[in-house]
Amino acid sequence: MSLSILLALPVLLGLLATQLPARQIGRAAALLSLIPLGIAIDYVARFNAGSSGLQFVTDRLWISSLGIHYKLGISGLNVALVLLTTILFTVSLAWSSQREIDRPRLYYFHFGLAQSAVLGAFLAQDLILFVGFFDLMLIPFYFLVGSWGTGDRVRATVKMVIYTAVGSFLMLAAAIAAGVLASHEHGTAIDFTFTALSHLGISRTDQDWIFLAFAAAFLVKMPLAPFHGWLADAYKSMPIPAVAVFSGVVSKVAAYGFIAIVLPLFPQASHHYQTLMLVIALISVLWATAMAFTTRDVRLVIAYSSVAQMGFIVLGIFSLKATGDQGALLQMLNHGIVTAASFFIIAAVAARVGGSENMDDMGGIAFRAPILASLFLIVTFANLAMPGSSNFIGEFMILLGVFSSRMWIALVASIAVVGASVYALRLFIGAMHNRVGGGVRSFELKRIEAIAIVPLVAMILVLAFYPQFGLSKSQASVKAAIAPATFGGCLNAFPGGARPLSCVAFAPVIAHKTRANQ
Amino acid sequence: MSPTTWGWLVLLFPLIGTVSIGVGFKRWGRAAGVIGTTAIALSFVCAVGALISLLGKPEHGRELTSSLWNYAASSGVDAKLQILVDPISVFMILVVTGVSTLIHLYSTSYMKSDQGYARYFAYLNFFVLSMLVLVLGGNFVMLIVGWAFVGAASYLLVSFWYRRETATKAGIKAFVINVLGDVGLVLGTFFIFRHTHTVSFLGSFAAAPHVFHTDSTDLVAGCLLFLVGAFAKSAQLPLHTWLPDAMEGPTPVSSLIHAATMVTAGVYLIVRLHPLFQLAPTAGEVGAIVGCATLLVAGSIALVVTDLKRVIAYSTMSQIGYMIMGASAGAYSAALFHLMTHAFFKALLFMAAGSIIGAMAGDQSLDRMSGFKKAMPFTFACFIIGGLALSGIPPFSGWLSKDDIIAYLNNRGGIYEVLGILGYVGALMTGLYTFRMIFRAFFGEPSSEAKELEHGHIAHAHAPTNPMTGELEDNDVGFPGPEHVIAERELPMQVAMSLLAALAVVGGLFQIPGVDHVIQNFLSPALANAPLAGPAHEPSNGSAWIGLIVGAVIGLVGISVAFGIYIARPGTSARLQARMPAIHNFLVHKWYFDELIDHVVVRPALTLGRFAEGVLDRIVVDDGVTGGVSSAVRSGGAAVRRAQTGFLRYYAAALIFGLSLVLLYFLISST
Amino acid sequence: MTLGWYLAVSAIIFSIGVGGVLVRRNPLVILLCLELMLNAGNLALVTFARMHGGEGGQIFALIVMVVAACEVTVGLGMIVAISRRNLPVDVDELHELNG
Amino acid sequence: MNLVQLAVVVHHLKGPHINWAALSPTVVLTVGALVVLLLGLLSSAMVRERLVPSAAIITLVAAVAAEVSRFGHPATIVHGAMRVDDLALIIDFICAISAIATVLLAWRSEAPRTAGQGEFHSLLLFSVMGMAILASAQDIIALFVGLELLSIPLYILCAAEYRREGSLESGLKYLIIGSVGSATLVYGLAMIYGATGQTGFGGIASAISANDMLTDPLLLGGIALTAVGFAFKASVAPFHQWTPDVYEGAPTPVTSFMATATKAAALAIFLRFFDVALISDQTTWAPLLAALASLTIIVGNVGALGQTSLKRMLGFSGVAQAGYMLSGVVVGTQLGVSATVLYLGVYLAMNVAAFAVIQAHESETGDDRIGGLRGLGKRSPALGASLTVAMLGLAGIPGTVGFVGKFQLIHALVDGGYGWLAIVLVVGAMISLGYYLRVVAAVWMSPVGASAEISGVPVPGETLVGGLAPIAGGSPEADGLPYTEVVFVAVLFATLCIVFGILPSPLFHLASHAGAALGGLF
Repeated sequence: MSLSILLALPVLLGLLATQLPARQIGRAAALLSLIPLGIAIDYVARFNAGSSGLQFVTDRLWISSLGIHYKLGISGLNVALVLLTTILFTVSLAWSSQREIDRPRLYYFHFGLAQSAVLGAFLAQDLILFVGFFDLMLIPFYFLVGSWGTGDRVRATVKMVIYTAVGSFLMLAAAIAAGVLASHEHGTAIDFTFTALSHLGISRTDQDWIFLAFAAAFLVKMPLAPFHGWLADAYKSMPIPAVAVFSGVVSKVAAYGFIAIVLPLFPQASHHYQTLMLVIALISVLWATAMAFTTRDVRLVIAYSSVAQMGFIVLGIFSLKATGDQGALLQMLNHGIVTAASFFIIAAVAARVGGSENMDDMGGIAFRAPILASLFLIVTFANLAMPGSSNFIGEFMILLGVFSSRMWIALVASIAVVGASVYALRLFIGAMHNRVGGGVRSFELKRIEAIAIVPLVAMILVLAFYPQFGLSKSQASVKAAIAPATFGGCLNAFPGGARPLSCVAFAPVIAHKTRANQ
Repeated sequence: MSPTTWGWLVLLFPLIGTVSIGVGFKRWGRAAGVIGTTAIALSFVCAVGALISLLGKPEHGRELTSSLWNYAASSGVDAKLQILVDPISVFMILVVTGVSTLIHLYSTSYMKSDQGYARYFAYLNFFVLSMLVLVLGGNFVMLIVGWAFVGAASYLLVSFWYRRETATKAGIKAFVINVLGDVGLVLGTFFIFRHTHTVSFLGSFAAAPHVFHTDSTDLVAGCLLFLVGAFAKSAQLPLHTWLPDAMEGPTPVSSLIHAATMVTAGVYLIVRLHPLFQLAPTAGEVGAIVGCATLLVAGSIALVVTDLKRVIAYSTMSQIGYMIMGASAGAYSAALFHLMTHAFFKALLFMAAGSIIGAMAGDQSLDRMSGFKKAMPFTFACFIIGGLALSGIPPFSGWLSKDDIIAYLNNRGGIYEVLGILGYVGALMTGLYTFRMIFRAFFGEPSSEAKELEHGHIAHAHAPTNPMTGELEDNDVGFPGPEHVIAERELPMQVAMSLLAALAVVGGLFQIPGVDHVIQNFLSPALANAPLAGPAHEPSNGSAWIGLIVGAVIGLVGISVAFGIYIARPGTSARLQARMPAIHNFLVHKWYFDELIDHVVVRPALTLGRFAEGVLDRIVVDDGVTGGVSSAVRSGGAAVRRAQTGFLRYYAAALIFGLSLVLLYFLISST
Repeated sequence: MTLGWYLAVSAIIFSIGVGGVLVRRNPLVILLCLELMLNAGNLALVTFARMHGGEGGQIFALIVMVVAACEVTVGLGMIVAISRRNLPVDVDELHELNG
Repeated sequence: MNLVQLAVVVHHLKGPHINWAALSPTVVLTVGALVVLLLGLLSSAMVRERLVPSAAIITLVAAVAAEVSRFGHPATIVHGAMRVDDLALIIDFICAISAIATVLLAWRSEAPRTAGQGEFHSLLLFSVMGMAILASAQDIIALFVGLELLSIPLYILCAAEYRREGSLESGLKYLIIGSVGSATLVYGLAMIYGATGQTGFGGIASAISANDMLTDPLLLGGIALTAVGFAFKASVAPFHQWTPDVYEGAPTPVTSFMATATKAAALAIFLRFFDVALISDQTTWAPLLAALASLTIIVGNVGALGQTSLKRMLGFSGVAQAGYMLSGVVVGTQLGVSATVLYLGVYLAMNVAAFAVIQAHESETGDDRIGGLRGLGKRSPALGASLTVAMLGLAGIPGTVGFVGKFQLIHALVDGGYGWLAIVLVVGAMISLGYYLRVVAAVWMSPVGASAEISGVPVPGETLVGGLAPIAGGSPEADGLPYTEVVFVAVLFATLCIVFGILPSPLFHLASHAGAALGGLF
């Protein structure tokens, strides 16, 4: 079975569902989305964790004159994320299917398109293909926010799109440059596939600006402070299912891009900018944490907490250590599930406060809704990465990775872990405990809420007992992906034996690193 | 069955209890208490099973590990779902499960009128499970997991009556400080892992002597970070402020978590990691000094606090100070011995206090209690036994265990001797505040509640109020329960208390210098490769006995002073306060630790948050970057549109102008 | 007399035309000025043709004349249409398409 | 013997050999234009309303057929004055398609009725012929003829609705400014001729390189004036100012034609003249054109930001796009040429789709304000979706041809060592999102029910088949608008935008042919 099927199904099913009468679209879309989910599970099951290479590859020349391939594949880097994508979309569709939605046809079509785009971005093994899907992801969310959002939705959505486009258009230019320059320097035919590009080195100077362009795109997309200007407005006005998938998987695409593209393709630049990236990540971790325990808006608390989490993920990635990067991948999975669950729970809470998302109106909801409270509690503990949750293992390995490459950054970052416990618990208490708030009309968890929240919490619990699930698959691929960057792009980077001159400058670094890794 | 199998069973039952109560909380009703108690009781039985099968093994074969599956085993990290069964952990699980069983039993009556009954037992079972994970965990990750779980359980139970702002505040305070401890543990693990490349205990212990030389930087850093964890959990300076607030929880909770088990985890941690601390004497000294400081500070505060439960809480702090001091110094068996006896008599004291509070209709203030001796004989008896044990009066258990520690310190010599002598000062204060409490609560003119009770019915507050703030409870949710209970009328409470009382009396007999060394011998296999625990440092029986006698005398002195102040010459305390108000204030404000932390940590954090929101986000990001760029572009657009006047001749002019520019360019480039 | 003078003249005529287009407001006059510009071009072309002795420039000049005629015709047509609609025959009055 | 000699003489008297096949497109257009003009004289309204446009379309289709048949057989004709190669043919093709679309848009519009069907359509055809000549010009005379033959009919077409003041104004403005432009051009060409003594491009090129006059002031002055003349036609800043006014004032079908076909022709001549005749002087003119290109990109994009009139906004966006395409000329490589040509093609598809929607909307509601689009998505999903695709395409979103076009341009720029220009292009694209998305937002994201008060038409239950027509290939009949042919054009071209956005290989193939046509480049 070819990956193209998995890639195309969501949007096709979306179209199919839209042909039904408006009443049944929602249910149909939710049920049909189980098919891609099943396929994804099947891939995960058949995935061979041992090998570091691509599996289930589909490779077809797309634009022959430019060497652009339509190449999809699953490796240890994206296998878990593909599964996560299908899961979150299914859950979000289930949540939507329980509610009245204006213009349902367009709504579900855009959801299908979004899922296909995200899957495409994860599966793409060709630089241009990736960039294409990466930008394409914007469109459905542009519509979802603009047409089904709340508040000043049009302004918010335009702001979001332009903000993210700034980065991703630069990335487009950089991506093309990467292919062209590589072919120029090595006199080979132009070819944009990851494998080809990772074997052809690009000169340091070019790598630098290309790296920065990619970094800009990814940092805005995640986002990390101070590139998060669009975050608050967009998250505030997104419909809940959209925001769940957006912060659940769309932000992960950017982080995935760092591991799967930037590190292996621009190793020397990654090595060169390691400290810069670590510092940015550190700043945004602290910044977002501070924001999260100041704001009174429950949705923003989750939003900023996910900014902090993305910061941790970037820390892990640019530790350039296997532990750190594996932790980052695991954390992407965990955070995707946890943040989606959080947003759904926030929606459930808001439903008990007459739609308000202000912490001041809340309180004392737990008594009439003990089950909701318990689920919220589990999610909260997972969100603050309490040991025993899979998130903790993620953070543990991230920090361990950073610790072994830049000790002080790890020590400072660990402050944020304490901060996380403050804002997460403050959120839980503010909503569930204390005196009953003014507008609170509490009631027990309803089916229409449970349908989305319960599966996610179940997954959190399962992962808590067996985080190894997320780790075992990625080990081999991660080692292969970061090896070049770890050694300044001079070891294992050029199997052909062709090594750019700049590597001479790295000789001491290599020696040092290798000693450090003994 | 092998000890490890028993160990897994010990974990299994509380898990079953938690899940079954949690899932069926609507169905069980009162049965929840029974389920919970049985689960823990079975777990205790299994602990005994583990003890027996462990004793069946040869001395050298008493450190067994067993793992279920890989928890996080990838790229160097080797965390398994693993338990380590050795004398230390078995000793701990015995104490934990034993005391927990009794306190569950006590709770079945104490909480019976509370709406959150099932929730309470779910939490309590969860706590026991966490504590057992903590002590049985076979590697650092498992330890940290248990460590954090007990913190969570403690949070849940402290803010159990979550309609009380005070309770939720106390809960979050406790949790956050505990998370700080977790972080310490994690970072400490990093420092060790960096050199040993394994997270398993036995692995690191085996590797430690080869990869670390004595007092090597990373090792000391790691051990100090472990100590941070220990201090946070065991309420040592300066991370102790959460413990008194934690008294917001139901009294049985205070008795189980904040006296008997959880707060002693720090001691267990040091003992568990003794192979590392052996190599880092500096860290050991730090720990000992902090412990000593804590026991003095806490003791001094306990002298003036007027809230019954908080007095006991501070005394707990100070007793744990002894243990930390001992453990850091190397008196492992003594520390664990005191841990056990302390669990007995402190749990007992809290239970008795709970009974009095019941009689006071929820009021905890010593100022309002007096003369309960006649009304509550059983409670009184228990309180006396607990008090004597706490003050270290022969032949009660506290006497033998505490002075065991001090004797070791004096024998160790050097700085430790100083600490030992300060320990005696602490002992003096212990006797003083313990009996201040007893004399004020039970002697003197019976208070109205006492009188009412003598006439056979328990006092009832007109309206339920929060004892701390006095604000009215909105207990439409029905907790804390409307009725109050006292030990005199509740069989389960009496059973639990009398058993603990018996243990508090005889608990010391396990280890009498020159007579028997049950605990020491039992632990010795685990401490085999710890020079500090070796006979070289153990005090000789003679010196030990001298220590015991001195301790006993000091305890008695303390008690008699208390007698003088509160019975013989009433009003002395008032005079003392009048004479030295500064000191009194200082103590009443608990050495201003809360204020300190508030100014040093909390406010800066909030300021930072406001700064991030107000300045960084609003001004820099929104207005500066976003606004700046967009307004620049917009003004550019406006300029272009203004140029678009619509006047034809203007366009022609522009065309000619542009033309001349282009011409100019070419003419310049032509030369 | 060298060819330079012819070029100078044509340049001057061209400039006159440009100036006229810029300063005059009556479309008719502007058309005349455009004629001047084109014819300046013609003059230059013929001169160069003479210089190089080829016939290309002269052919070009002829064609330019034709084109000039066409443009003027179209222009006049529009001016007629404008005045038919009683709009002022003044290019400065036509500026409502702007911004 | 004499007979033999006579025969020989007669043989020699044969007129010049004419390559009819290569000339066929021009011939077809001429004939068609004349026929249409005559048909227009017939009195019967039916004939005029139906037959004339059909005749025009048939002519154009015939021309297209001729062009297609000639593809791959480059030929130099008319004594080397014209060269009908793949580049020329592709440009002709683009212009013809644009003209067909224009005829369809004009089918029931005001302009041809006012101006007279015959005149309107024959002028259109003549203009197309002018473009054909311009695109294949190899000689400054042919160049000038083509340019004027292209422009003069357009002056008239702009003023076609001469009862509307705006139309007149735009016509006159275009005429006068345009004439200034052509006068400049003439003078420039004269100077080049003077410097080189050649009229043929090849001759000019060889003359320049032969007697090394790279810095000859006369030549450079000529280049300057010529560049300005072309820049004016292609509406390159700072010679762009007529564009928005004329686009706004002219009848929408004509605007659509100007926006796509004129630009194609103008850039074609840019390519031919600079990348063939003046290629050896590239080091001199390339920096200037690069500067102009970046200026154009910025000015066009920021100018479009605050616009309220949709046509005017598209005018400014057209300016910006001209800047993009000019950068393809700058690099002066085959890749650059193919990139420019490719972009011309995709630009055609996107703009025609957009203008078709405007035409339909205008004829329904009578205004082209962006605000007026409120609820279009609900009222007629087909139009809404088409406009959306067009806008996203112009913004260069992947999945549309716009992305492909930008991709190839950036590729050419990076490849030709103009990385910074690529960045400028990208920045321009970012800014452009600011106004394209405003349109999309107006179409779909208006508050529910807003559509009703904008136009009296009752809101039909949205039909997703139509709503997703570009993706689902649904039919325009799905919604009840009367302007079927216009909706058809919109949907057709929007669909093309998506199809070629996903499968762009054929476009790249054709474009590379066009690039190869200019053999001198590498």
